[in-house]
Amino acid sequence: MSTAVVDPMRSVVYEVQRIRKETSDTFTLELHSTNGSNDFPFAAGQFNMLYVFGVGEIPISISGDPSKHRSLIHTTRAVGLVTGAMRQLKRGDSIGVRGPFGSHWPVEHATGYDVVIVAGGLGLAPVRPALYHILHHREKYGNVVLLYGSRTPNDILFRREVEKWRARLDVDVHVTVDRAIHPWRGNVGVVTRMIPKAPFDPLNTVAFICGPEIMMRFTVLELQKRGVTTDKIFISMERNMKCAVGFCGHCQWGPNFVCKDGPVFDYASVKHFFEKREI
Amino acid sequence: MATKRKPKLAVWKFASCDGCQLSLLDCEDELLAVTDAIEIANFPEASRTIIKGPYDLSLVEGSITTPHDAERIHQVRRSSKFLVTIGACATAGGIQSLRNFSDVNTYISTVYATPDYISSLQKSTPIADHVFVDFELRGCPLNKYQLVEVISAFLNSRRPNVPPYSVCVECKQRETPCIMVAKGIPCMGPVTQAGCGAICPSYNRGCYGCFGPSEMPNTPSLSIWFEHLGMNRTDLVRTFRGFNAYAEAFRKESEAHEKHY
Amino acid sequence: MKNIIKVDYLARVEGEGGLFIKMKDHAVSDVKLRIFEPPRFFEAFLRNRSFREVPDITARICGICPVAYQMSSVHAMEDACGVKVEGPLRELRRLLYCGEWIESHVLHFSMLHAPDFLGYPDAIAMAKDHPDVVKKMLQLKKIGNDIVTFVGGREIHPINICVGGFYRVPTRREMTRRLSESLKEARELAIEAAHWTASLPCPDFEQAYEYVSLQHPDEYPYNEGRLVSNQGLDIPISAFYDHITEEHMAHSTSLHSVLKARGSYHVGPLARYNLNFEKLTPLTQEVAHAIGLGATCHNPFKSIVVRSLETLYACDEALRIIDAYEMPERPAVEVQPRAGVGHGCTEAPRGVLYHRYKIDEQGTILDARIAPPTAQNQRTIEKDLHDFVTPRMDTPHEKLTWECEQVIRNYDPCISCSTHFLTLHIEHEETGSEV
Amino acid sequence: MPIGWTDEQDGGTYRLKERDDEALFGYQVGPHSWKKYLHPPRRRLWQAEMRDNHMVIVDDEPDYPRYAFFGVRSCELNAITIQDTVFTSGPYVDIGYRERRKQAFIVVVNCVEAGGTCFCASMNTGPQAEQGFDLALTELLDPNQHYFVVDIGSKAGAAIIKQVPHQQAQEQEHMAAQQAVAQAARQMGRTLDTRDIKMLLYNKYEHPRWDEVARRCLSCTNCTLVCPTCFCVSIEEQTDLNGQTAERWQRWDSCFTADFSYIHGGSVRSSASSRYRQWLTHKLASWIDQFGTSGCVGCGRCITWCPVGIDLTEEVRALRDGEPRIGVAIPTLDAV
Ligand SMILES: Cc1cc2nc3c(=O)[nH]c(=O)nc-3n(C[C@H](O)[C@H](O)[C@H](O)COP(=O)(O)OP(=O)(O)OC[C@H]3O[C@@H](n4cnc5c(N)ncnc54)[C@H](O)[C@@H]3O)c2cc1C
Ligand code: SF4
Ligand code: SF4
Ligand code: SF4
Repeated sequence: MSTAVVDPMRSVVYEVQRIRKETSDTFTLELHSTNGSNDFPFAAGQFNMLYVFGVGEIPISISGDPSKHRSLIHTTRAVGLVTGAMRQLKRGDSIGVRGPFGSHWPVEHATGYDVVIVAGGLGLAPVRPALYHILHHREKYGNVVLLYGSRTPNDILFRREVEKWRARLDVDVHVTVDRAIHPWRGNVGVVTRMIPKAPFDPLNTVAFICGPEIMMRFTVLELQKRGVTTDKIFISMERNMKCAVGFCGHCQWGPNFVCKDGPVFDYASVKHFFEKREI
Repeated sequence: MATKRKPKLAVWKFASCDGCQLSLLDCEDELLAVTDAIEIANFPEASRTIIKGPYDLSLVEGSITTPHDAERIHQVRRSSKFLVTIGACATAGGIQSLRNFSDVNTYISTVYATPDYISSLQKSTPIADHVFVDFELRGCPLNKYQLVEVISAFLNSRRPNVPPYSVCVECKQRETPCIMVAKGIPCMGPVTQAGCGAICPSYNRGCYGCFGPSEMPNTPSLSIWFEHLGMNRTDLVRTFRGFNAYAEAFRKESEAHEKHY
Repeated sequence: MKNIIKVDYLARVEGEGGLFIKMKDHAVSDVKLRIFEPPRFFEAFLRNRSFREVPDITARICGICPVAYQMSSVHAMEDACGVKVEGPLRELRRLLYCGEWIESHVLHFSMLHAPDFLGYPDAIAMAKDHPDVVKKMLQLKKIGNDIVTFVGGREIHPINICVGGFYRVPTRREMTRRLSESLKEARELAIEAAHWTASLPCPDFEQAYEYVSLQHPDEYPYNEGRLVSNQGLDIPISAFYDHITEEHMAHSTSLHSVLKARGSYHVGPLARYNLNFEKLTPLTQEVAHAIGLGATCHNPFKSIVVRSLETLYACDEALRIIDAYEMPERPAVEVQPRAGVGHGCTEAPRGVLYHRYKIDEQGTILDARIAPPTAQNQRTIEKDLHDFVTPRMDTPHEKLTWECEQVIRNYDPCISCSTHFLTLHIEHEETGSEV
Repeated sequence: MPIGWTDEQDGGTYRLKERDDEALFGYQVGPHSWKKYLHPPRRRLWQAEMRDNHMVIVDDEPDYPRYAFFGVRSCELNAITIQDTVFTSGPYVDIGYRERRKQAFIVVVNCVEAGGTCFCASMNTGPQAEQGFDLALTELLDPNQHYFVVDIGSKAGAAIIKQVPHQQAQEQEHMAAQQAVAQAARQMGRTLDTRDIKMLLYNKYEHPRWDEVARRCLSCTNCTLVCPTCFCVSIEEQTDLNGQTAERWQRWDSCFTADFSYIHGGSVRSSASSRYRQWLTHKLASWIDQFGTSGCVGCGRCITWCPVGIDLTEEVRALRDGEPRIGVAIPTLDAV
C-alpha cells in the first residue's frame, strides 16, 4: 500500500548551466541536473518551484522547448527577494527544483484550429513552450498569430527569437509597446488594439493569453467581440504559492487551486468570478 | 566564507530603557555565533571599541525626543546601509510617547524642580517619522529570537520571518485556549502583532499590546467586545494607550474613547 | 600633560553618559559625570493611570533591572492599599529577584566590567583569549534569565507580576523540573566566578563611604527592611524623603540624591555586603573568606568580587526557595484600592530603589516619585573620580581615561533607569584646550 | 475533562461548569482538535546544507509517532476524513500526514448531549459516527447503571475489546444508545441550512453582508486555526547565522492574513470582507468542488472561539435572506 511516493515537497538539486540576461531585470536560467539524469519532461505552460538556498522558493514557469528534455529553462523577472537572489546566481551554483506542476496549454486540443497567442510583458515566457510546440507541429494548425505587448522596446523579451519568428512566413507576429523609445518604429499602444485586425478565424480559433490580469481581461473582451467563444480562450493565472501541490491553500482562486487546476484555465470555467475583485 | 569581509554592525540608542539592545547580550547561546558572523563595530553598551562607519547593519533603539536626537538620527541613517529599528520605542515612540497626549511642559515641571535645564521635544516619535527605515522589529521588548532571525535574514539577504499577523496565531501555536473566550478576560491579542510567542494568555492574563498593532487591527470591533466584557471607557483608553500608544491604530482607538469622557 | 579627561560616550554602561574631568595646577578642579539620557517623564505619565498598571509601566524604566522596578512599585501599591503579600507568594517574588540579580550581576561583572581588569575593550575580545570563562559566565547568566522567564514570563519586562502577586503561579513540579538542576550548576559556576573575579588585578583604592542599604532581621535584603547605614541611619522606608533629598544640578547630571545630614552616600552591592554580611548563606560567607575578601570591603573596584558573591548568594537562596516551595492556593492576594500614599523600597542589583505613590479611592495614581540607585550614587561616583585621579595625574592619559571609566563602571551605572536624569545643555569643550 | 465538569458554549464564550452526575464524556468539543497531531502546527520539511559551495538536501529521519485518539467526536472523525482527502487522495500525498494517519487508532465517543454551538446534525456529520473508527462508544447514564455501548469498527478495535471486560449489548441497550444520540441531534444549539449552499455562496460574491461581517471580524485567524478541517500552511525559510544550513519549516497559516494572498505588489485579498468571504465560501462551497464534501463538519469551534462571537450559521442565514426563495441559481453571467 505504501509505495514509496516521492515527497512532493522535497527539492532536487540542479546546477546553473547558463545565464542569459534578457532585459534589464529579466534573465533566463538554464539548469542541469546534478545526478546525470538530464531528463525533465514537461508540458507547455507548466511551472516549477525553484528554491534558492537560504532565501526561499517560488513558482516559475518553464520557458523552454518541451521537446527538448535535456535542459530546463526558466525566465524570471527580478522583482523581490527570491527572484533577486536568483539573479545573483552564477554558473555552477546550486538551485533546488520541484516540478513540473500544473495544467498546460491545450496544444493537442488546438490542432486543426487557428491559434492566437496574446502575451503581455513577461507573459511571453510561459507561452513560449506552446509556441515551440506549435511551430514544431506547424502543419497541424491553422493560422498562428502571436500578439505581443511590452512596456518599452527595451523590455521585449527573447528579442532575437521574436525577430526570427517574425521572419517566418507561417506565423504572424505583431509586437507593440506601451511607450516607444527611439528608434522604435513599430506599433505603439496596448496589445488588445491588435486583436481586431489579427488574421484568424474567430469561430475556429483557440486563444492562449498570458500577462497581467488586467491585460488578460481586456484581451478576453476583444476576443469575444470578434466572436471567439469562451471555451476556446485559455488564460494563465498567478497566485501566491507555497507548495504547488494543493496542500498550502494559498493559491485558491474561486473553487480552483491555481497550482493544480491551473495555472492554465479555460476561460469558460472561471468567467463567473474572473471579473470579481479580491477573489 | 572566511574570505568574505564580515559585515559591520552598529547599535544606536535614543530614548529607551536599553532592554532591546540588552536582548542581544541576552542571546547567551547565539552571542558568540553572532559575533562570528558579524563584526560588532559600534555597540557602546557592550564595547569600548568604536570602529568608524559606514555600517552594513544598524540597529536603532529608542524614540526621538530631543532636538539633538532629531539631528543625530540623520547621521545614523547616512552611515548605515541597512537600518533596522528595534523595539516599541523606535517603531512607535514607546511608552514615553504618552507625553504626546498631554502638554510636555506640564510633564517637565512635574518631574523636575528646575525645568529650564530640560530640552525636550513636544512629542516622542518613532524613527521612521524621521528617516527611511529598512525594517521594523516590534516589541516592548523585542523578542531576542526575532532579533537573531532578523540578523540571520540580513546576512542571508532573505526576508525575516517576522509575520505581521495577530498574537492569536501564536496562542494557537502554543495551544493556549483563548482566555478571552474561556475566561472573559479582555485581551489585545487579536489586534496585536505576533512576536512575543503569546506569553500573556499562557499566564492567564490578557495581552497588553507590546508588539503594537497587527496588520489589520480592527480595534473598534474589539473595543465593543471589551465593553461587552465589562470594561469602562477610562480603561479602554488606558488599554490602547500603552507601550505602543502612538502607533496609529492604537492612538486613534484611544482617542475615540477619550472623546466620550 | 593633558589636563582634561573627556569621554564622550561611556561604553559598557546601560544608557548614555559621558565624563568630563578638568585638572588645574595639579589638582582636580572639576568632575562631571554627564548623563545625556533623554528624559522620559515616567513620574508624569504615571499620573492618571490605574494603580494596577504600575508593574507593567515601571518595568519599562529600565530594561536591565525591570524586576526591581516592578517589585518596588507593587510593594508601594500594596502598602497604599494596606495589603501584605506573604508566604509562598513572597517567596516567589524573592525567587524572581534572585533571577534578576544573577542575570544582571553576571552581565555586569563578566561582560561589562571584567574586560577593564584584563585590558580588553569588550567581552567578545576577551572571549578570544578566555573562551571558557566567557562561555561559563554566559551559561550562568542564562540561568538567571531562565528564572526570570520561568517566574515572570520573559526575561525583560516580565509580564506575570501584578499588585498582590502574580497572574499565574507554577506548580511545585514545574518548578523543580525547570530550575533545580540548572541552579545547582549555577551555584558551582558562581563559586568559580567568585574565584575568578577575586583573581583579577585590582587597583588599590579604598574609600570611606556612608553605605546605605535595606536591612532585614532574617534575610539578606531584597524587597523589605529598614534603611540603614554604617553612620547611624536607621529609618523605615516611608521616611526616605525625610532624610534624603534630591538636588537638581545645573552643571551636569541629574537629581543627585544626598543625605540631608551628611551628603553623598553609597548604595549597591558594596553597601549591602558591608551592612549585611552575616545574612549571606554560610556557603557564600565561606567562599568570601576563601577568596580573601572577608566581611568588609571598601575598595569599589572590588565590587566585581562582591557581585559574584551576591550571585552565589542568589543561587543558594533560589535553591532554598525552590526546595521549600508549595504552590500557593491563589496566584495573588485580592487588592482593593483605597486613597492613600504607599512606599516601596527594594534592593535592585545596583542598590536601593525607592518608589512612592499617592492614589485615590479608585486606585488612580495622583502622584509618583521614584529614586533609582544610580541617581543616588552619582555624587559618590564623582567623588570617587576626584579621589582616584588626584594621586594619579601623571598616569598616561589613555590609561587614566580608561581607569576613570572603570571607576564609573564599578557602580554598574544604569543610566537608562534614571527617571530623573536630564538632558543637559552640554558645554562643548574646545578640543584645543586639551593641550 | 474530569468527572463532574462540563462546558457551556456560545458565540465567543466557553465556560466550564460543574455537573452533578458521573458522566465521563459529559462535555462537547474543546479548543483543540486532533488536527494538531496529524497535521502539526509546525513541522520541518527538510534541510539543506552548503558543502563546498554546493547545496545538499538533508532528509530528516522520519519519525511518525503512533497515536491513539480517545474520545473523538463524530464531527471530528468526519474532519479527519476530510483532511485525509486533502492530503492523501490526489496525485500528491503528504507523506508525513499519511504515515501518522495510517497508524492512528481512533476511539469515537458518540455525543449524547449537544453544545450551544454544535450543528453537526445539519452537516450530516453526527452526532452518531458511522464509519472510520476503530471503536465507537456511547455513554449511557441510567439512574441505576452507568455503561457504554460499543460499536466495533475494525479488527484492531475488536482486539482491544477482547481485552476489556464486556458483554454483548442487549437490543434495549442499543435502543437506549440510539435514543440518546438522537436526543443530542435534537438539542443542537445551531442549525445551518445547506440546501444548495454551494450556489448560494457562489452567487453572493458581491453581497453587502460581507462588509457588515468585516466590521466585526478581527482578522485574528482564530476560526481557521481552531477548525478541524482548515489545512492551510505556509513555508518558511530558516537559516543559521553563517549561512551554511537552511531549513524549510511548514506552519499553519490562515486565509485571514495579508501574506496569504500576497503576490508581488500587494495582497489579492486586502480587505477583511474578502478574507471572510474567502473563508466561508471555501468552507461551504468551493470545498465541495475541490474535494467532494463540505469543508465544515458543524463542530461549532469557529463560533465558540471567535473572540467576538461571529457565527457562520448566522452569516449564511443573512446571505440567504436576501435570496429569492424560488428558482435555481446558476453561475451568474452578470459579470461586467
Ligand atoms: C504559476 C506561476 C508561474 C510563474 N511564472 C513566472 C515566470 O515564469 N517568471 C517570473 O518572473 N515570474 C513568474 N511567476 C511569478 C513569480 O513567482 C513571482 O515573481 C515571485 O514569486 C516573486 O518572488 P520574490 O520573492 O522575488 O518577490 P517578493 O515580492 O519578495 O515576494 C515574496 C513572496 O511572495 C510570493 N509571491 C510574490 N509574488 C508572487 C507571484 N506573482 N506569484 C506567486 N507568488 C508570489 C512568493 O512566495 C514570494 O517569495 C509565476 C508565478 C506563478 C504562480
Ligand atoms: S487569548 Fe488573546 S491572543 Fe490568545 S487567542 Fe484569545 S484573543 Fe487571541
Ligand atoms: S502583552 Fe501581548 S505582546 Fe506583550 S508579552 Fe503579553 S501577549 Fe505578548
Ligand atoms: S467551519 Fe467552524 S463549525 Fe465548521 S468545521 Fe470548521 S470550526 Fe467547525
